[in-house]
Amino acid sequence: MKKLKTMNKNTKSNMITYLMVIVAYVIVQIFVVTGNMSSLMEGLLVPVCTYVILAVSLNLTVGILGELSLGHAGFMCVGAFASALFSLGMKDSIENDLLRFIIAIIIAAVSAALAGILVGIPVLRLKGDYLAIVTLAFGEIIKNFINAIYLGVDANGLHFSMKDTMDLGMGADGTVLIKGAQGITGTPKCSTFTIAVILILISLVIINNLVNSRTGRAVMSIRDNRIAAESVGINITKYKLIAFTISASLAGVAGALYAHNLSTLMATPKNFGYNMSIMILVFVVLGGIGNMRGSVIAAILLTLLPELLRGLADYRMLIYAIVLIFMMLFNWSPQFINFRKKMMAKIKKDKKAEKEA
Amino acid sequence: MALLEVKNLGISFGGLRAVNAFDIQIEKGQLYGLIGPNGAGKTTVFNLLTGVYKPDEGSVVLDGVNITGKKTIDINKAGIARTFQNIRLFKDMTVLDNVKVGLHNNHTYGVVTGIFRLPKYFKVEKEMDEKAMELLKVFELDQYADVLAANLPYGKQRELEIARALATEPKLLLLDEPAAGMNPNETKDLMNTIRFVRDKFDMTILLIEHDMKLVSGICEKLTVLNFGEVLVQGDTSDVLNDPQVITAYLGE
Amino acid sequence: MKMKKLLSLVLTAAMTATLLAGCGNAEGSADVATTTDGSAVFKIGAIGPTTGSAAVYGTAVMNGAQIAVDEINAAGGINGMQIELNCQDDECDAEKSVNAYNTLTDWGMQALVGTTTSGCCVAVAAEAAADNTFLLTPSGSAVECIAYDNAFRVCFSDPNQGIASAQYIGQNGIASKVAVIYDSSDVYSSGIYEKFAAEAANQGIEIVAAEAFTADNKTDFSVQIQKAKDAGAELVFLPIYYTEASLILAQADQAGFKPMFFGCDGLDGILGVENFDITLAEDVMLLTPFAADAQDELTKKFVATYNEKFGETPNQFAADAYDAVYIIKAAAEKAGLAAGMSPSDVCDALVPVMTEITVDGLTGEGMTWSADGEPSKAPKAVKIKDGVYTAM
Amino acid sequence: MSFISYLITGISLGSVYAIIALGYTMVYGIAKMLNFAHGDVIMVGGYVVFVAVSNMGVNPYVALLISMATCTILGVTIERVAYKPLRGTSPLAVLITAIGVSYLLQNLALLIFGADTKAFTSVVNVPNLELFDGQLTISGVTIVTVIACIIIMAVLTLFVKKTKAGRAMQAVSEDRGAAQLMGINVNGTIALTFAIGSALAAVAGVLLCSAYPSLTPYTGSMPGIKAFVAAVFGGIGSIPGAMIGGILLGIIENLSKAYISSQLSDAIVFGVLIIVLLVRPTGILGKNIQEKV
Repeated sequence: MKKLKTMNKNTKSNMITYLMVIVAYVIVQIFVVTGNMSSLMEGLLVPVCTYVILAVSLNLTVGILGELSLGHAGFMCVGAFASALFSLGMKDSIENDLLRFIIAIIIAAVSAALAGILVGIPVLRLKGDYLAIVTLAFGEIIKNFINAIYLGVDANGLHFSMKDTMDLGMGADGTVLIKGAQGITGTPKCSTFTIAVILILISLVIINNLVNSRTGRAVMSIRDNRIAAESVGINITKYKLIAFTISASLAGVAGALYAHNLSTLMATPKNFGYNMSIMILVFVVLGGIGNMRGSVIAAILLTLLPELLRGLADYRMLIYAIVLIFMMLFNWSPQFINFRKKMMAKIKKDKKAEKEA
Repeated sequence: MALLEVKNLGISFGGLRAVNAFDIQIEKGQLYGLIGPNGAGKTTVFNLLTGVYKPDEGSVVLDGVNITGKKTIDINKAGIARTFQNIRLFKDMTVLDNVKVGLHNNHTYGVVTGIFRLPKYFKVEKEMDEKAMELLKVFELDQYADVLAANLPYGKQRELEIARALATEPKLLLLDEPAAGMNPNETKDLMNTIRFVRDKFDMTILLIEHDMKLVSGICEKLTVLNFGEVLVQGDTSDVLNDPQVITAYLGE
Repeated sequence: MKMKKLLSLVLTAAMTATLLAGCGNAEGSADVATTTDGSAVFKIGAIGPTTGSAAVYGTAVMNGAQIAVDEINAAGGINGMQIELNCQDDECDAEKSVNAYNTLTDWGMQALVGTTTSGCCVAVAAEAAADNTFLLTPSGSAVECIAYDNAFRVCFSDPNQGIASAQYIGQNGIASKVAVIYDSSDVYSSGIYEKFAAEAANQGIEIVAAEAFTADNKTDFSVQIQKAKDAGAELVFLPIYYTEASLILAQADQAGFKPMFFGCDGLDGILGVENFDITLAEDVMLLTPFAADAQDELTKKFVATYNEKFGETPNQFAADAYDAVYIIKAAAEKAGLAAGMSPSDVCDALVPVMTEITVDGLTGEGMTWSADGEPSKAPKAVKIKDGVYTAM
Repeated sequence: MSFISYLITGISLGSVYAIIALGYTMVYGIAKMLNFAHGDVIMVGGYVVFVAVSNMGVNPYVALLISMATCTILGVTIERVAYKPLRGTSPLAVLITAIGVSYLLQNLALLIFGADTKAFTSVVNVPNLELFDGQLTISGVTIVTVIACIIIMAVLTLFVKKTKAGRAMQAVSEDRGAAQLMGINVNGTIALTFAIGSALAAVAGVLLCSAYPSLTPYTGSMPGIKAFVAAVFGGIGSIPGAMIGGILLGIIENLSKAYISSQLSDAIVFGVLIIVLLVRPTGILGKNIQEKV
């Protein structure tokens, strides 16, 4: 997977990624405008973008920082709830949808970053699988906690409870904003494909620029050899935390996109539990650890795959599982890689032979 | 006053006395050798000097500053850089980037500057590139600048580690078996390089080495360590002819 | 490098395929809605989880709807139109549910039976309202499920069930010390619990223990049972689904705790759990609109057909879905729907007549609807005696 | 009295976690991989016994043996097909493949057995133990589970310490490369580990379903994760650690449900895990490996 990199090559490669995203955007927009896009595909545009952002942001932790995080969905959850709460509360105060959404996204990024710092400080002291399990634990705690939050507002101000709605003790005029397991209902649908693509580009630029900066090098040096990094004066805790926080913050942005795409927001095991964290990890590993473009492609493919398999009815998820296993073997198994190389070589040889003939 | 003054340094691991009453004084510009049989505690001394281990007792003073028990990164900032016996490069980064990590603390800009590529980013990055290439040239590594560190030939990897250490602009350079695994020709080149580094950068160097040819060829002073304690200390030729040293190395 | 090229290649291929698929679908929806043999069709979509841990509910809805569709088609369809049913999986995830809805839109769905679960339903209802598609949820019981004008439901709403349960217990003097065990991570369960608790105060019922569990933690109930026992509860109210309830009954038995148990429609199906020791459910009371053991002709026929087709006893979800299809039929006939109408026109035609129709179904006789989408029907209180439901 | 009761039910729950964790910890210790599909092998074990007992009328104990055999074959096959080709590559790749296998098993079970809950007939027919005039009831399943857990732990420990195959496992776990050089069949040893781990999963599945008699295609996933947490808790790779971790986890879970909040019990369990790992970064009985400089 590791290729020769130079400054120029890096920049070029990044530019190709940006261009790819923009071209894809333009093509899709043409289809949408000309009315050739199916509702399913149109409905999938924002979710796909959400997962792309999640994948590249997790790749920062997994690929660049070199730590396995199984709690990424937790940060997405924080961002989603913080931004949805803001949008719901400010629905009437801020009329301009776009302005309100931009503020909501910033709130999502900041709150998820704060969660990232809070989680990161204890977690990053651990190593390897232990770190993984603790991030999983934090993700589950966040989900569990949000599921127990009741928040309401009435003339007397905000009411908060960890028990149930009645415990809020609100006046008759009160409205419940967060209703425990029922979460937040009625978030305005502000996420659009255009905003989502802009956010993808911003995320990619942030990550790629970070990687090619002094900070990024420090982070990668920790990944490659912690002891050596320390010996040349790299502050391990600081740079680990920076990378982890940025990663969490971008996950929060993805959460804001997610929350503003559906009118209901609940923290279920499905969308913010470890299942989701693992799903994001699948994108990262399948696309290539540390390879941002790979993450983008893998996230698109794997989000579309189960939807494209809808025709298979009951066999859908079964086929999906088989495809996933096969893709992993194809991309990672040494035997398969050798086989692929041989085939490549053979094709080249054949072409050469053809030319000569 | 000596550049490095170590007094009565000691550490135990679970009852085992790894280093005991270790004293050393290194003058500025010296090329100093630390030798001894396997398991004598040489690398442990390096780890104590660089803060990987905290000493149980004793003091380390570098250029008049007490650095005893400080953290590795602070010791590096105070002016000690090192290489490792088992090479520790940033394998998945390019040769150039390895050196640029070494330049980290002396050429700075903030995270935000990096992410948004503010003007300062380009200015400092340019400085770093120039400085790093300069260092790479010293070791004739400049042609490999864009190669991943892991793909370098073995000897070059050792040299890259030295270049990376030098990039932190240390006052004292610790080399842990720099010639390990090299053939005689490579060793010879390395000796020249070490001397060149000392002269060009006006560097003080403490090195651990088993290759007696290298030790006798470039070190001005030696300390022999045996069972964690200093056996003999002094000028290279005197030490190497000391009967105690011969006994320690060859056994009785 | 090759790896990247390969991936890019796959991407391009996938994108093209996706877009082409998109085109195909879009064109498909524009087709005149007819079956292969040329007769007119009416397209009904259904959404529910058929994979994932809530699969049992979605599957029941699909099966129930299928039976109704088969019956109606055999009897000549709706206004001469044959019904085509398309069921989509949503894995009980709001986002997937919207995907399923969009898939059905592409297919040309004219009315939706769904979604099965409350959370998903709230998300889909917003989409359906934006598209002006007629939505009739068989089992989405949360208040917000039918917040829009185009949405109706077959089942009781959560508040309704909670209040009705508290009233029933209070008015009949069944118990005064009640413990509640509910799923705090589930919309249905926590929704009923809240209203039950509020109404219980009015009925002079003392809630001695209110113990929650979560979706991640629903195998061991020993603590909840022990607390209810210690609090001296005479009756345990279980506003939960039967899967967990069967575990609670078994564990209460093991702990030597033998109070009365009272549940809502989610409890229906408990006798159908394969291999379940039904003596454990003896004397359990539940408020349910449907009982698989009811002796009326309609139920008997439905249960027999279901058993024959799917080898299982239908639960309340299946019955709700079965009724949902018949409700759409009744409304469509009343509105005089013709073939080839757009989903939006269908919706405009169906919404006003919904308040006018009266339907006799499995889950209630003489069901009517108010404009806000709520059904009006009487819950039946049943008690399990000798392994069968008996009216109370 | 109720405290003791909570404690006992906690131990009961914990011993189920412990048996699952034993399988997890063995596979992790030797193959150095997080086998996320372990929970689903448990589910398969449960279904095999269910079908054998309820549909075919096989004696429960024979059914248990059939189930163990099936799971062993399943475990070894999974290892051979899905994990072995990836040996030596990134551990992440194997982790993801394990997740794929987990999805595969769940969806296969869904297609074969349907989504309906099956009520599992308890294989255990030990009567409940009533103490203090019925104020305290200890169920038969609890007693059997705890005893089974202790026996399995003891047998496993003896196996690993005393037999040739067990020592080979230890060697592979310490240093795979060196073990290979010493002439140990590494692939064979790992396959054997999977075989034992999967047979244990079958036992765990039967005990899990006997204690909590409801069986769905997703029965194994949450206990699987919990058991994984338990294994980490006790120090992953350590056999007694898995047992201690499992039982502690069960007790903490039940006590926090009882005295703090039943809604937040998961958060509390995970919170305790985090605190334990911060104090002892490799779990209660885990070996602390210092990186050599």
